[in-house]
Amino acid sequence: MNIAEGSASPEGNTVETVVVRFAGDSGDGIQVIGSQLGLASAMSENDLGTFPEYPSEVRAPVGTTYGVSAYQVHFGGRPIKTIGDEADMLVALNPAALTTNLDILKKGGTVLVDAGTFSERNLEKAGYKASPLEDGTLDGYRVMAPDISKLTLESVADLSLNRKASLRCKNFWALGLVYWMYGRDRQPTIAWLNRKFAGNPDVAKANIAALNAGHAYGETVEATAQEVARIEPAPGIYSFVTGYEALAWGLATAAELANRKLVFSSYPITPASPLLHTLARLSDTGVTTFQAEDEIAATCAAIGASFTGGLGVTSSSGPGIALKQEAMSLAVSAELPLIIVNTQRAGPSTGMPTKTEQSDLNQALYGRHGESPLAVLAAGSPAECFEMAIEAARIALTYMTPVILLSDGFVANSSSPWILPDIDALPRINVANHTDAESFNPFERDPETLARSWAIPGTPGCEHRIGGIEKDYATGHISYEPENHQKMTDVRSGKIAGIAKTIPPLEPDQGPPEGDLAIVGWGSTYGPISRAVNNLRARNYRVSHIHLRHLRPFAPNQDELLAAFSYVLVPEMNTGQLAGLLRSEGFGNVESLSKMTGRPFQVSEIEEAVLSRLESSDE
Amino acid sequence: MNIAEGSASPEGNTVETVVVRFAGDSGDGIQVIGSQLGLASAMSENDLGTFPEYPSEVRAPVGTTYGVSAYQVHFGGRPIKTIGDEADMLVALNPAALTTNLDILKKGGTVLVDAGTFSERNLEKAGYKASPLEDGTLDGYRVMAPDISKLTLESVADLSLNRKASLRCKNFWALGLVYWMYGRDRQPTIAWLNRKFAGNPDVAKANIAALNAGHAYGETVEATAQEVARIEPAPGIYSFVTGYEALAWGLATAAELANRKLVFSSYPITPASPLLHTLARLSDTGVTTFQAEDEIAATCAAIGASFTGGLGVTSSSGPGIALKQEAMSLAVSAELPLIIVNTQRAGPSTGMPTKTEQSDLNQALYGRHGESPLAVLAAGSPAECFEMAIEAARIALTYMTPVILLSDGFVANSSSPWILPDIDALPRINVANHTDAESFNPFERDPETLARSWAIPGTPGCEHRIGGIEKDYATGHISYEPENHQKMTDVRSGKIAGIAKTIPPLEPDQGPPEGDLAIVGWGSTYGPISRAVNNLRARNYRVSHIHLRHLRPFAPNQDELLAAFSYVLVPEMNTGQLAGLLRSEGFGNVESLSKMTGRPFQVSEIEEAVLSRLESSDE
Amino acid sequence: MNEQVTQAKLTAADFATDQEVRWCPGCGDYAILKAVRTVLAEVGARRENTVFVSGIGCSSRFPYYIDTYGFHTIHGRAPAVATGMLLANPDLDVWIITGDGDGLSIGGNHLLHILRRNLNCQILLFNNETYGLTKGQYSPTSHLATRSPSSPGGSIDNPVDPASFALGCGARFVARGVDTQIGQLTEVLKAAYHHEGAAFVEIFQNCIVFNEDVFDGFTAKSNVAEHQLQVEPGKPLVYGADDSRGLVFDAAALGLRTAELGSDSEADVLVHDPANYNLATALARMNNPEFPMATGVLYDNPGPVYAAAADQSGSDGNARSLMDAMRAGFSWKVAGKEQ
Amino acid sequence: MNEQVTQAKLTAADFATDQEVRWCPGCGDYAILKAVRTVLAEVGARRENTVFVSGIGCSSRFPYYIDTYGFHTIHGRAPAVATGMLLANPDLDVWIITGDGDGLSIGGNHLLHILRRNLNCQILLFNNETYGLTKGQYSPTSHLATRSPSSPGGSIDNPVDPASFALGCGARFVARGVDTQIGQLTEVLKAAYHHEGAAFVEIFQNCIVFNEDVFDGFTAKSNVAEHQLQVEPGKPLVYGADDSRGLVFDAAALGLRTAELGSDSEADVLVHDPANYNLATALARMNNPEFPMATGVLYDNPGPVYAAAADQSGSDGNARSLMDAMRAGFSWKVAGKEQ
Ligand SMILES: Cc1ncc(C[n+]2csc(CCOP(=O)(O)OP(=O)(O)O)c2C)c(N)n1
Ligand SMILES: Cc1ncc(C[n+]2csc(CCOP(=O)(O)OP(=O)(O)O)c2C)c(N)n1
Ligand code: SF4
Ligand code: SF4
Ligand SMILES: [Mg+2]
Ligand SMILES: [Mg+2]
Repeated sequence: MNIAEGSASPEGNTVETVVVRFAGDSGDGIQVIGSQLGLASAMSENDLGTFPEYPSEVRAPVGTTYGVSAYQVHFGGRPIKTIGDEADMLVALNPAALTTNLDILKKGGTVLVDAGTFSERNLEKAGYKASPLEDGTLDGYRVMAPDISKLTLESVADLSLNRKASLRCKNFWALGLVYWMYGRDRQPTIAWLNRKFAGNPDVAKANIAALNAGHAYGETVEATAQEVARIEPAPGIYSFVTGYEALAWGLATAAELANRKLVFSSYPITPASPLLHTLARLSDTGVTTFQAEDEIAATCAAIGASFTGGLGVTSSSGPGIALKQEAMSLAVSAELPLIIVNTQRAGPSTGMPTKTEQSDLNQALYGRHGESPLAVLAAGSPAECFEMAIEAARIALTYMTPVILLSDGFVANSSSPWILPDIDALPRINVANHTDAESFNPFERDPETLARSWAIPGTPGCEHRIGGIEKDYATGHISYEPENHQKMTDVRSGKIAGIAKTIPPLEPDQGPPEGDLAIVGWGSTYGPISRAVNNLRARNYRVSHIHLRHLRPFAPNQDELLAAFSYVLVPEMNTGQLAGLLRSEGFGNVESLSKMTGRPFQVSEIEEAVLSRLESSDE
Repeated sequence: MNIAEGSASPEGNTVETVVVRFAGDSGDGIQVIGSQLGLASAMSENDLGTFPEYPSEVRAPVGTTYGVSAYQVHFGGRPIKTIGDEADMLVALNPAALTTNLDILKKGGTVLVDAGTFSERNLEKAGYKASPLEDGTLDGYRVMAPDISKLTLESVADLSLNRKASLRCKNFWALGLVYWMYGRDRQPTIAWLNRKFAGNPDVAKANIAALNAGHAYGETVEATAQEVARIEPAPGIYSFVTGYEALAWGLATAAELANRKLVFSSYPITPASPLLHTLARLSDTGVTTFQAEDEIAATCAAIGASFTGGLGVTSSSGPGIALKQEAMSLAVSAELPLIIVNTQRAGPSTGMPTKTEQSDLNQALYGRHGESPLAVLAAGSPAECFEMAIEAARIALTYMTPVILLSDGFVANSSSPWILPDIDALPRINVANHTDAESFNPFERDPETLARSWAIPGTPGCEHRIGGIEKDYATGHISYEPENHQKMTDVRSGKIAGIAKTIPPLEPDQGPPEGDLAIVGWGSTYGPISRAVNNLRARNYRVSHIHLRHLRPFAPNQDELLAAFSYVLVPEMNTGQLAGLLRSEGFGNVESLSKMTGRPFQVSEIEEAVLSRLESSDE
Repeated sequence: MNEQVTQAKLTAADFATDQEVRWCPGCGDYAILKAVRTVLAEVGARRENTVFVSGIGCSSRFPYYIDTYGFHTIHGRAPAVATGMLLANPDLDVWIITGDGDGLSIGGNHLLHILRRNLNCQILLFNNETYGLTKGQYSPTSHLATRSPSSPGGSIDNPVDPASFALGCGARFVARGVDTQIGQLTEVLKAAYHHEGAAFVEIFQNCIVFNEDVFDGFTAKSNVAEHQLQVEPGKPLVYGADDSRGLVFDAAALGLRTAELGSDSEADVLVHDPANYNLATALARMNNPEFPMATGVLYDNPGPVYAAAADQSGSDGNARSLMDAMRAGFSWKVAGKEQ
Repeated sequence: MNEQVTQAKLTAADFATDQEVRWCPGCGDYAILKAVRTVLAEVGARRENTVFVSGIGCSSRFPYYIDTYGFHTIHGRAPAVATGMLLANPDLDVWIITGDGDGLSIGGNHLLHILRRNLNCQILLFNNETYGLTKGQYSPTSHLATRSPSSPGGSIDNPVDPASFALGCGARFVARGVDTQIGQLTEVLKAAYHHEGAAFVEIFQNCIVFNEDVFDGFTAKSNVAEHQLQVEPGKPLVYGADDSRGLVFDAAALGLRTAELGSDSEADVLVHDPANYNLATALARMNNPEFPMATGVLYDNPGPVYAAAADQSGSDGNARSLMDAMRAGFSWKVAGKEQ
């Protein structure tokens, strides 16, 4: 590792983890410096988690509250699984950024503002009657209010940039100061700038000058700096991945492991589109992407691709997934492999497209007409996105079934350092095409998996016709026979149930496999639950964390494991869908902890909920 | 009532109920004689239930098994709620009809065939190697095998019809014989024929001649005839209604009760289309129907109609309902009245369109993205279709919410005599438009119902804009505020939950409101469950029948009522969806009795299931 | 309907709402918004009788900014929602706002059907050749080889031409306008308003963020004269500086060609007849830069309007009571017992 | 792909399956089935390389009766499923079978997009002006005032013309055939097969149950000569007994008109040029009985085909390994501890 050598190690106490939140106008370059801090932290032997928040408008007018863009980085010397409940430091590059983000700054935390932007006009746009720098709004915080705009202009004065371009460097000035305060190495960022602006060296130089100036400012004013604890990362080649990147790579990897063409067919929608964009850039690795005219076509095209032997994958978010259900049911009936990725967002209807939620679990389980069972998986972290994409492909291909993979706006857009996989070392997905023309029957089943046999166009002698009408169990021909429908219903649900046999047994993520209280989660609540349970266990509370990756079917031992706890609490960003599912499976002592604000759980919210349960159970 | 005077009262014992099943080629006029037997029975002071079964091909080749059309009539001297598990008499007008329907004839029952159709060609088409009239196939049945074709030709020989037209009367010949055997009056049928063929008196005469000839044949050969017990029908104007007619009339009535324009917008699909057809014929009563380009457009048009103050209704079956879900979620978010009728059929995918099933309950409850709560109702009999249509409108309009009304292929197509309602005597649905322009806010809520205020285009001063994005609780404007989303989620689900307050308390349909065992059903299992419980109670088994019409929210006392039973059995034509729902609501002792054959439950299947439970619980 | 309060003639400003307009600064949507407000005032539209209905997209935010009734529905479905509005209340003045993605990608089917049914409404399709709201993927109108997040190597889908599509669907009014050409745009919108039946207007709209100046070839000030042909009923089809160029019929090709007027002896310049379908299809299909881009009302030829009131029923048109209708089947009476 | 076994040339009968054909006796679908089997044999199609894909409807039952690969999908979506097939395997020979309801009502959007993208396939739309399978409701091609279960008083929707629609969508091959005119139909289907890109063929198909003889005006034996114009490339556009009538260009109307050849002095009869879009749109729009109904290949003008292989990515076209691609972002190495 290019260890963060030479980084000034400023005086001050050592802290375990730090949360820095950047906020500013959409044009301020907040996302860039946020990810640079992430990179610098990873290089400083920190684990970390990051999360961006974009405005919902494409480009809101400058200075408005709804035009504020933010980026939060949580880094430190232990495994980091959340983005942090509260910020230790808030960087607010204009008044609107201050007013919309101050509630996330912890009491006593540091706030860095660009005093140069606190003009009357900007204050008004942010809804401030008086300057918050003067009216006591910031009492109780450590306030740093240099005129960053002016200082940035000064720092790049030697270069030949115009005023506008010069001012654009102020994000790096702020970053430089942050680097000083948390002892980050500037080198990786400088390298990144040089690479990024290779074609425009003046811009690179200006940003580097601003970075250095901000850093120097910290030194000069003797801003309190902190040492951050370190970890010892496992060896490997690392990159930062967002959930959507890991998912894209997982799908492409799965297709390679199965030796099938990945046909990814989608229609743009927030927050699912980045998956399409990422895969579109992989076409030179053999991936085919298709931007369909709508979600129905996207799903149908994926089904067509699977019919012809490819790995058909489609992706969307809530409203688009609703549109896909009829076609999914076709894939259930035709028993074709298909992966449907749902990057969930807040509903109902258009809802809040840029906000996260887990409210499509029921839709995944039950959203189709008739008895249309399929497999449902969920990913809880960027790394899990990679694994679950491969697991989805394994199930879809091995069992000839559609698989819904649930992600959400939070897991898709958060990122963390990740060891790039060695594809050759991963287990292959061996599913052969049927090529034997002798007495071929498309609905002949593998006795073990109950998967039907898959013969693809191009195979002489295996020509056959399938469709969505009920099929005769024995011949695959159309059948309306009463007893046959019962048999086919049973075999379709039996096939899905049978997947459980190949799912590894569920084990608590933390804590013993039995006890009074288990916190059961799925998807992106993973981080906050994990941290909360960690904290509680550190305080000697007896509580276990169980994380479900397989939502249909469940892991084979799930019943048993959950039954070993007297009480189960299920935190979900919905109104209790998994809790209802567990109850419908016969678990009595299941309580839902629901949050529906478009934001992830805070660790403290879960801790408090657990504590109140433990107390009340002590009575 | 035109009492069945003058009907020959043949010798023989009196039976309580009789099941006659007609079967023949699609072109044989089976449906016509089936409904005539129904009519004649109603006129003979019988209660009754009927059910047609059409081939799935539009017009299959003559003589094939898949071209067989059937019609079953169950009539007698007590309330009739089913179509009968077994037939007492089977009329099979050709070999294909015999082979496909014989399994429904009870052992010892009567089979009437047209020996004239048992040609080698027809036997072969039906898959018979030898004539079933000779090879012992019909041992154990009472067989009547006149050459109906020939006898019909003879009976109409005096009339000027050609051979083909003459032969077409053979269905009425068979009907005449049936009338003889069960003491039905021919007059209503003769009247019907004269009215139907007013423009073609020769055809009327020929059919009447055939009817009389069949009747006379019975007399001549001294066919055993039976007296059927009678009931005393309540006074009123009666008509036969199918479930879809009652539903159509219920919707039209509801709109009249609410003084709103009914805009019914649909796309054809089996078995939902008859609802569209029936309403299309009511345009002169003020109903507007719209055949949209697809189900999505149909739903959206209904929503548009509601936005402008109408009562928007849409309708489909499984695959089409799947396509409507995204738009339903818009109606949830915009809080507009909307009724979605789902005439369920067997799935998944295209499934078995002409076969019945109840497998879309989960889709109704959970099929949308996000938390999209709405009300769900179900109708269990033709009469209930009328009532539930009005109930759906009441809820939709009073609570400004979409309502899903579940019907199915069985309830839609079965029919029974029904007292035509006096609309003026029904309670009105009073929901006023908001017209007061002063401080109008479209999301101001009625404190009682939580319904938002409804101002419709054309109202000066109340102009407003709504949509599917999350709305501010106070102003109705777009809002992405975290706490607001929680509040709106809560108010949307609270509104639906609050409907329970206006639902009449649930009472057992039969049996005491507490005990060991309750059979809980919904929708079209009503008839078989009701009869089974009736039979069991007659044999002194302690079992109650509870029928759910409200599936979301449940009746306010449902929890309490169900909790008063130690054990609940839920017969469903799905794999246990209501059972799962009850369990997810916290009921432990719920068992599912599932049937997935595309056919309704038989009374005996339910009886047996109950008996086996009672026995095992006796141990 | 509702009691009508006496109302003064409204101005464009009266159609503004209290909502902050949230398009990107410089977006072409602003100019269209202004034109629409102006037209509403000029034609004397009543706020309470007007409905704007849209799907999803930047363009579909439009209804929030017009102080009439408004419904921001779901992606692609505005024509279907509008149809329901007109079924329930055919007297409403309904404006549909859609985008090239909303109207021609996911919503293409509804556009087809509202056009062929010919419901009485205005359909404004803001064509910016991109999916603005979802951040710039190529759309069904994007020219071949458009680079975008979903087509980093350039798109390979042939685009559809909205006007040709509308004509193929059986539209009876097809026009084009440009966001920056307010004079022509307001005239086109007024013609659309006055047309009985579905009036389809494609508006070239500049998305400065994802597709800046994509229409510059014929909308940039310097290109308007040479590369745009602004058609007007009964006027010759001329363009160019000093109207020096024009469209003539090319008998050999059975089509249009451009000619230097004056120098070209065959130059029998055509006169615009908006009722001529063949001319309209040929105008719609003219591709810039080979041809000038035709803007204005290409086609205006009223046909039978879908009237909800029109009776699809088998009845003779006389109203029946519902109870009579229910009794019209075979019914019978059971008398009560004598008491 | 798979190892190819040596195969004898197949006959029409070799394309029959063991499934009983279940259309109504006398349905026009039988004749089309026969024509397609004949064409498959004549063009030397390979069973294993051919896929028939359909939606839902009587017509969509078609794949069950052709012994190739077949997929009977869901209502309206066959073009989308076919697109996926061609994405995964562009070498397949894909035939899409659809109806006027399947293809133009619920499926209109997919039809638009497959045509404009121009995927290499054949699209056969069986137009019987009704929804046969669901028992005879009027369809988007039903003429005004069609009485049906859903329009007992006569339909009020203006119909869409499939060929005009396809042309408006940007189709590069548009043809018409008639179920009973097997000779022409097989020729048209062969031309469609040989066309590179999406070939759209509307086939007038008689539904004897719900719409018997609805096309008799131009398909009945006695009407073919006077009311149908069977176009052929390079041949004059003539019809009538002894080809006595023809199409001429009407300069005043900028359109087509019919003329008695011989007697009409202006009668400069037009010659069919399938590459001419303007001619094709005019031919497609000719309404019977005012004009003869044009059948045959109206338009055949190949354009850029959507090729899945074509690269939409930003790469230079050279293949990369997936692991290289993952490492192409910013990555760093952590060395293991020395042991
Ligand atoms: C069912 C569904 N699919 C996808 C989306 C995402 N989406 C919103 S707007 C849009 C495209 C908008 O493009 P266009 O209509 O051209 O509008 P513009 O933003 O360019 O004005 C998409 C794909 C959605 N909201 N709903
Ligand atoms: C989603 C969905 N909606 C509706 C239907 C019912 N449906 C099946 S076929 C059909 C229309 C068929 O018409 P067309 O395509 O013209 O075929 P035809 O039967 O006339 O050959 C309809 C409405 C369906 N199967 N699925
Ligand atoms: S993204 Fe483009 S279309 Fe959307 S508001 Fe911005 S400039 Fe306008
Ligand atoms: S209903 Fe019509 S289209 Fe369908 S099979 Fe019968 S004749 Fe053919
Ligand atoms: Mg656009
Ligand atoms: Mg049809």
